[in-house]
Amino acid sequence: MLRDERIPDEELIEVESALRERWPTGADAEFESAIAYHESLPTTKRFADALESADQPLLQPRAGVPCLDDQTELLRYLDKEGGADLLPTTIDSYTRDNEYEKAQRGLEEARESGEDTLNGFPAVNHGVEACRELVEAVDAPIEVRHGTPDARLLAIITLAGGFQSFEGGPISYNIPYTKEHDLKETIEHWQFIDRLCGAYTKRGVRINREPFGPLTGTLVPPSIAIAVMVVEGLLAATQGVRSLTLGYGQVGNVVQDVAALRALRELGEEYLPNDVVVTTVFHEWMGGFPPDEARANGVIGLGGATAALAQPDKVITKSPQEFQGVPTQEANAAGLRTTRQLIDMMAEQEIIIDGIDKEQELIERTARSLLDAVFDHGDGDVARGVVAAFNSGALDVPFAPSDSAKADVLPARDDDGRVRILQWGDLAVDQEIRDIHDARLDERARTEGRSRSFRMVADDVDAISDGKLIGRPTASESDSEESGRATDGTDTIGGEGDAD
Amino acid sequence: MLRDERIPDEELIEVESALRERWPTGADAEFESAIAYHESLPTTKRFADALESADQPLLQPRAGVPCLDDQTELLRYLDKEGGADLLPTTIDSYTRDNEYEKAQRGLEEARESGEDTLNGFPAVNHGVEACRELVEAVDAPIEVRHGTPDARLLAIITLAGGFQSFEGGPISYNIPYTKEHDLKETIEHWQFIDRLCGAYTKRGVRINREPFGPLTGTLVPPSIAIAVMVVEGLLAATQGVRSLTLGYGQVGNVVQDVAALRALRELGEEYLPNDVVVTTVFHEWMGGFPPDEARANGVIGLGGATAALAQPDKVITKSPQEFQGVPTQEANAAGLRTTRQLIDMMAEQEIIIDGIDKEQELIERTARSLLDAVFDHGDGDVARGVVAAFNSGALDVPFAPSDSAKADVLPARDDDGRVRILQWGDLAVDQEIRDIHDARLDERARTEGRSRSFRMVADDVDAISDGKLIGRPTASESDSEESGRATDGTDTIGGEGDAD
Amino acid sequence: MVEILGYDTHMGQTVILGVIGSDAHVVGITILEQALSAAGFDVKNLGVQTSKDEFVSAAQKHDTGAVLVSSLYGHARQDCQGLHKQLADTECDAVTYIGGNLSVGQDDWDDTREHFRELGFNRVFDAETDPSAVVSALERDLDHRTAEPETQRVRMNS
Amino acid sequence: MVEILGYDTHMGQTVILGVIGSDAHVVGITILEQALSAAGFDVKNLGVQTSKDEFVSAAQKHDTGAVLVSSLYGHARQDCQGLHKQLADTECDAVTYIGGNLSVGQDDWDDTREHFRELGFNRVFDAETDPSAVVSALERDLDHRTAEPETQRVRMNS
Ligand code: B12
Ligand code: B12
Repeated sequence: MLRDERIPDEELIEVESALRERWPTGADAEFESAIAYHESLPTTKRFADALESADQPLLQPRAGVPCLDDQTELLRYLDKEGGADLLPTTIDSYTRDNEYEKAQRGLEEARESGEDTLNGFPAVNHGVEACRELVEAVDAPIEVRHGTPDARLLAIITLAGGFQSFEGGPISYNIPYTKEHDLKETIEHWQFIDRLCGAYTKRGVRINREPFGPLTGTLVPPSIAIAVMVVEGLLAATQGVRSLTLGYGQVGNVVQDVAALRALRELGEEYLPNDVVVTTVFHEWMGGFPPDEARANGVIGLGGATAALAQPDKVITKSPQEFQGVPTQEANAAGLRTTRQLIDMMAEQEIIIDGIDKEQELIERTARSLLDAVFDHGDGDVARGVVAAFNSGALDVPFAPSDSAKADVLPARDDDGRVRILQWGDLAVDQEIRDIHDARLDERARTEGRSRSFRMVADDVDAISDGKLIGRPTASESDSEESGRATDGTDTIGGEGDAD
Repeated sequence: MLRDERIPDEELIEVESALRERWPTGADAEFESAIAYHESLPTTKRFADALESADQPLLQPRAGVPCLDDQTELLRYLDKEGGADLLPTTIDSYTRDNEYEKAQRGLEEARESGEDTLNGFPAVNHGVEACRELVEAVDAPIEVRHGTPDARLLAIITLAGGFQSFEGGPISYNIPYTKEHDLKETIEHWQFIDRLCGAYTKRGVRINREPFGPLTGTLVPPSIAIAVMVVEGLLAATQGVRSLTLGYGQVGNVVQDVAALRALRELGEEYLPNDVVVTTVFHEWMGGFPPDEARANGVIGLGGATAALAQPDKVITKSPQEFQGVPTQEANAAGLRTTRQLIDMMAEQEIIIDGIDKEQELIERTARSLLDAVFDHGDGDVARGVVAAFNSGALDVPFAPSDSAKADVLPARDDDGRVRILQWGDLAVDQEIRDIHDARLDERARTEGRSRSFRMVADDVDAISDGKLIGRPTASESDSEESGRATDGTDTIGGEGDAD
Repeated sequence: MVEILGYDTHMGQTVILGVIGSDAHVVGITILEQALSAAGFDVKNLGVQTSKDEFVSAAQKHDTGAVLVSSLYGHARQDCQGLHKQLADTECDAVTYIGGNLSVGQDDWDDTREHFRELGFNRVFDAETDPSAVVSALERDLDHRTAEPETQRVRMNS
Repeated sequence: MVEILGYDTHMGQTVILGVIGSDAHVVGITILEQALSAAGFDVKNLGVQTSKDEFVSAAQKHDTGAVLVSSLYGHARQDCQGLHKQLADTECDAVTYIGGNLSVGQDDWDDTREHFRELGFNRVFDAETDPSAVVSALERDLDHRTAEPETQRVRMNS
């Protein structure tokens, strides 16, 4: 039965051995020699230490290509030309699905054709030695970034391979990333991963764990993201994780973003045991980007400015090519440098903005209410509480593709551009808070002369890529609101490549 | 004798006729037919109306190439692909020196070779008809942007050519732009220009005038820029100008920039007659840019964000290629779109920052003190006061190349990155204000463990291009402060192209 | 548009919609589903991570006018291999569209489009596609089946 | 450096500095003047908007070790035409440097450098030049005149 309890040593060892047999490279991932390997690494590669001791937000991009030499070159480039403080290795989609055979085929194809036929680095297929080569080839500490519901073998191999930070979590790598994975099972899988990290930690190799804060990346209300982060943090702490980086994805409203990062840090520190070192990571806008590098640079600029104001421990940067596809190394490095310039120019300025406390209070109150619901649903057991709360809709994530979540919650921006909740579903939030959101959304509806509806949501989803924050109706749209057309065709961009 | 008095009709007519004979194209610049031409233009080309009625900051780039067809294409591109609201025509350096022969040679060379052998559009050489073709060929209103101490013939021809906005002023286009031009003479020349604009205005063609606020573009203390703007505004108003856009160049400290723009608007409205419509223009960072487009985009991003907060009537955008040289049209349009994205994403957010009032008060107090000095120096006559105040150093501009200014004032950033005055020269500012600046700079000196010196100024001049706001000493520099080296050579970038 | 054509729904014109492969990007199809439903189409949204088999059997089950395949994550080429053969085997004559981010990286759109045309898709849409363009294309392809869809350019950005 | 070389100033080594043509960009030479003075050179700063004639007569007037020409505004090619001929006519054997933004627009640096080498400049510096690189180059060229300055690469970004 699912419980938020530490996995016993024997079970850890047993499961680990079984998993290592799933793919030939598992054999090399031997724990004791891995500890020795980590101990042999220079202190500069200690991810947790680097992050926790920084006095300015550290910058980290996303990056993963199939082949080892290309990945090495890519990371070196991002270090040297982008000035990244921390490096990533993003894993490909087949590995995320545990389809190691398909990943193998992709990898071989990539090696032969020289083309990037996978959208990331298939670390399981590469195996422990290749990971270590990568870790040694670059100067900065590296994190495994992926999106894998069952990342146990990936964790076994990459941690043995010298990585000291591992992204993800049972909710954050299930709900936004998959349709059919059972949440209960995913939690068990991540308990194993956290337990493994705990085992390393106990031996002095403090593995940093980073739940994925942005979730679906699309107008996620801060309170929901924070509640999920705290829950994942608690589950990880139980298993012995002692370095935790809680995440949050920019929504684009400066006051709300700063308030949310403060609330995240505050609640993280409050709810997590004292022996856990809590840090925060801010993701530059994770929703749809403008199909134009110049405008994308504007979005990145606002991300950098917000990071300078909120001072998270880490910033995950975007590239100006985010819209189009996996960025070139040049564009990726450019995103880092644009962000750096903004942070460094703003870092020493004292900029105190009004109203952050009030927004933070609202966020914290809502997040607490969601957390209480989780505890209640599990009769005090967080693990069971999570499953039950998602099942009842007491906890929910907008646009969640997963069958484990109701995805009944719909967000929309208020008249100031802050993300509010338009449709509550069964979210465990009391009427008083709901009234606040409703009032704000009514205010917007009045401004726009239209009623609250899914159309607001759709407009808001596109707003930033269309160059605005709030998806206001265009003149012609509000005229013809009842006409039944989803959007008017007048200023459509892009489109179809039809044969002729 | 120089006086702040309206030039009589006869004198205007006389001087105008004489000037029109200086270059063959002058003949076509006939006032009455020019009025008729302006009246024939569609209302969308009325610069003053477009600017004064806007409810969001309008964006305008800089752009000028030698040939008419290229200039037309360039402006169309910036309109269509950059989304510029207002268009510029930047004049070449020879025209700025009234060297119409050299400009003619450059223009002919450009026509033959197809290369841009001039750094702008030689409007005098092109003449009235070509200007009108340009005005008609593009949709948005166009402004003449230059840097010409004696721009009388340029004004005669471009205004007759259908332009409705003319940048510059007797101080702002002398002090930063030239060495030997006599300030008194420059004032007389600009009195003529303003009088000409006044004549158009009286006939219903409201010519917009825009004194050049950034001055030397390099750490100009806001109070100095504002005092100069008000003085130029007053001189222009006397001659009948009724649409005035006062300028200010970003210093990079958000609080100071917002405060400065508010102070500019406030003092502009206070000091200028009621029948003058005062608007403001914010120039994105006018000092040295980073030699890297990605980081330059960060600088532009901060400019856009600041504009969103300060809500000037107009923003002059920079391009990511600012460091390198005159930008390609693509880079120029990119700067516009990056700025637009930031402004549009932030426009609807309410972001109230603390401490702006206090900084604004300090700026206004200092600017008033400088303005009082001007009035005193001229016994109530602004025109004479300006000359005398610059002569005595009561009014001064840092880094001014002009012999008419003492250039004894040296600015440096305080510990928060705000521009303060390190060396006062004879600036007409009382001890109380000086003490405030001194205290702030001492604070910085303490932080940096070095004494206040020119080295701070030099470090600050390079700081933004080096990726920071404040030019802090590097570790090795402060160690070896007394060693006599200007800078340590350790992290030198760029350098020399030696033969080998 | 609805008014102009003089009827309210596109009855019996089921549109199958889903994200193929192991791709979980759901936002695009959520928006599309809403837009197509609002325009009167009978939409069956299969959701994310839909296999070829699921697309084919859904197409079989209904009187399917169109199969809309979405892919964002960069593996569309691999994921769509053989889809049209399977559809043909079940004698499904629905028009097929694909849309989203159809290749890994910063690829050339012309090549990408050509590739998916060759795989058998009737129309290929990039990620800048506005839902209204999809509605328009479907209205043409489903209401005027006899017209040659290939000769119509339904670019909305005029 | 001062200590290492064992003397305090570069006596009698006048360095002429100015911005050529009608260019008024003064900030660069202000910084350079300060750095060169601090390094012990005897700097004559002619300021902005300095004509060729002014450069030449200043070089004549002093025991000039080096003539440093600055240009930012994009007209350096035109402005420097004939400068070296005039210097040669007065038998001035100072080394000549030019630095700044040496062409209009986003030009290729190699072409630009080549162009100014051909005009006769001993060293050509781009706008990313740190003053310390100028100090180092001058120290070599002025203190070790017998060495071949052309064979030394004084890139500081090692
Ligand atoms: C939000 C987002 C996410 C969220 C998705 C949450 C969710 N479950 O939906 C999260 C963070 C979970 C995520 C994960 C991943 N993502 Co992602 N994501 C995005 C992002 C930023 C926005 C996508 C979006 O929602 N857009 C808004 C909607 C409304 O637009 P749309 O999806 O494009 O759909 C419109 C059109 O494309 C079109 N359309 C779409 N489908 C179809 C079909 C038809 C028939 C038609 C006619 C039209 C059509 O109409 C739609 C409505 O207007 C994009 C980049 C971008 N576009 O800015 C990257 C992006 C799509 N993601 C990418 C990648 C690589 C991934 C990951 C593999 C890796 C990772 N970094 O973790 C994982 C994949 C996980 C998985 N198993 O699928 C890449 C794809 C690369 C490529 N193709 O080369 C992109 C382009 C980012 C990038 N530059 O690297 N992502
Ligand atoms: C500030 C500035 C101005 C100020 C100048 C105030 C003043 N009087 O000094 C103002 C606003 C008045 C101005 C005016 C103009 N400017 Co201006 N300006 C700049 C800017 C933003 C910074 C220059 C600067 O001060 N840098 C800081 C100093 C410390 O660096 P620096 O000057 O480069 O000098 C260093 C090195 O270059 C080197 N160096 C310089 N000279 C020499 C010489 C030698 C021998 C050596 C060894 C080294 C060396 O060492 C210096 C110290 O580190 C540059 C763009 C940039 N770089 O970001 C444009 C720029 C130089 N300006 C430009 C132009 C076109 C103009 C104008 C013609 C047009 C206009 N838009 O109005 C006018 C010209 C007026 C005139 N008559 O000269 C262009 C030049 C284009 C080109 N070359 O292709 C630039 C590049 C901007 C652009 N991208 O369009 N400008």
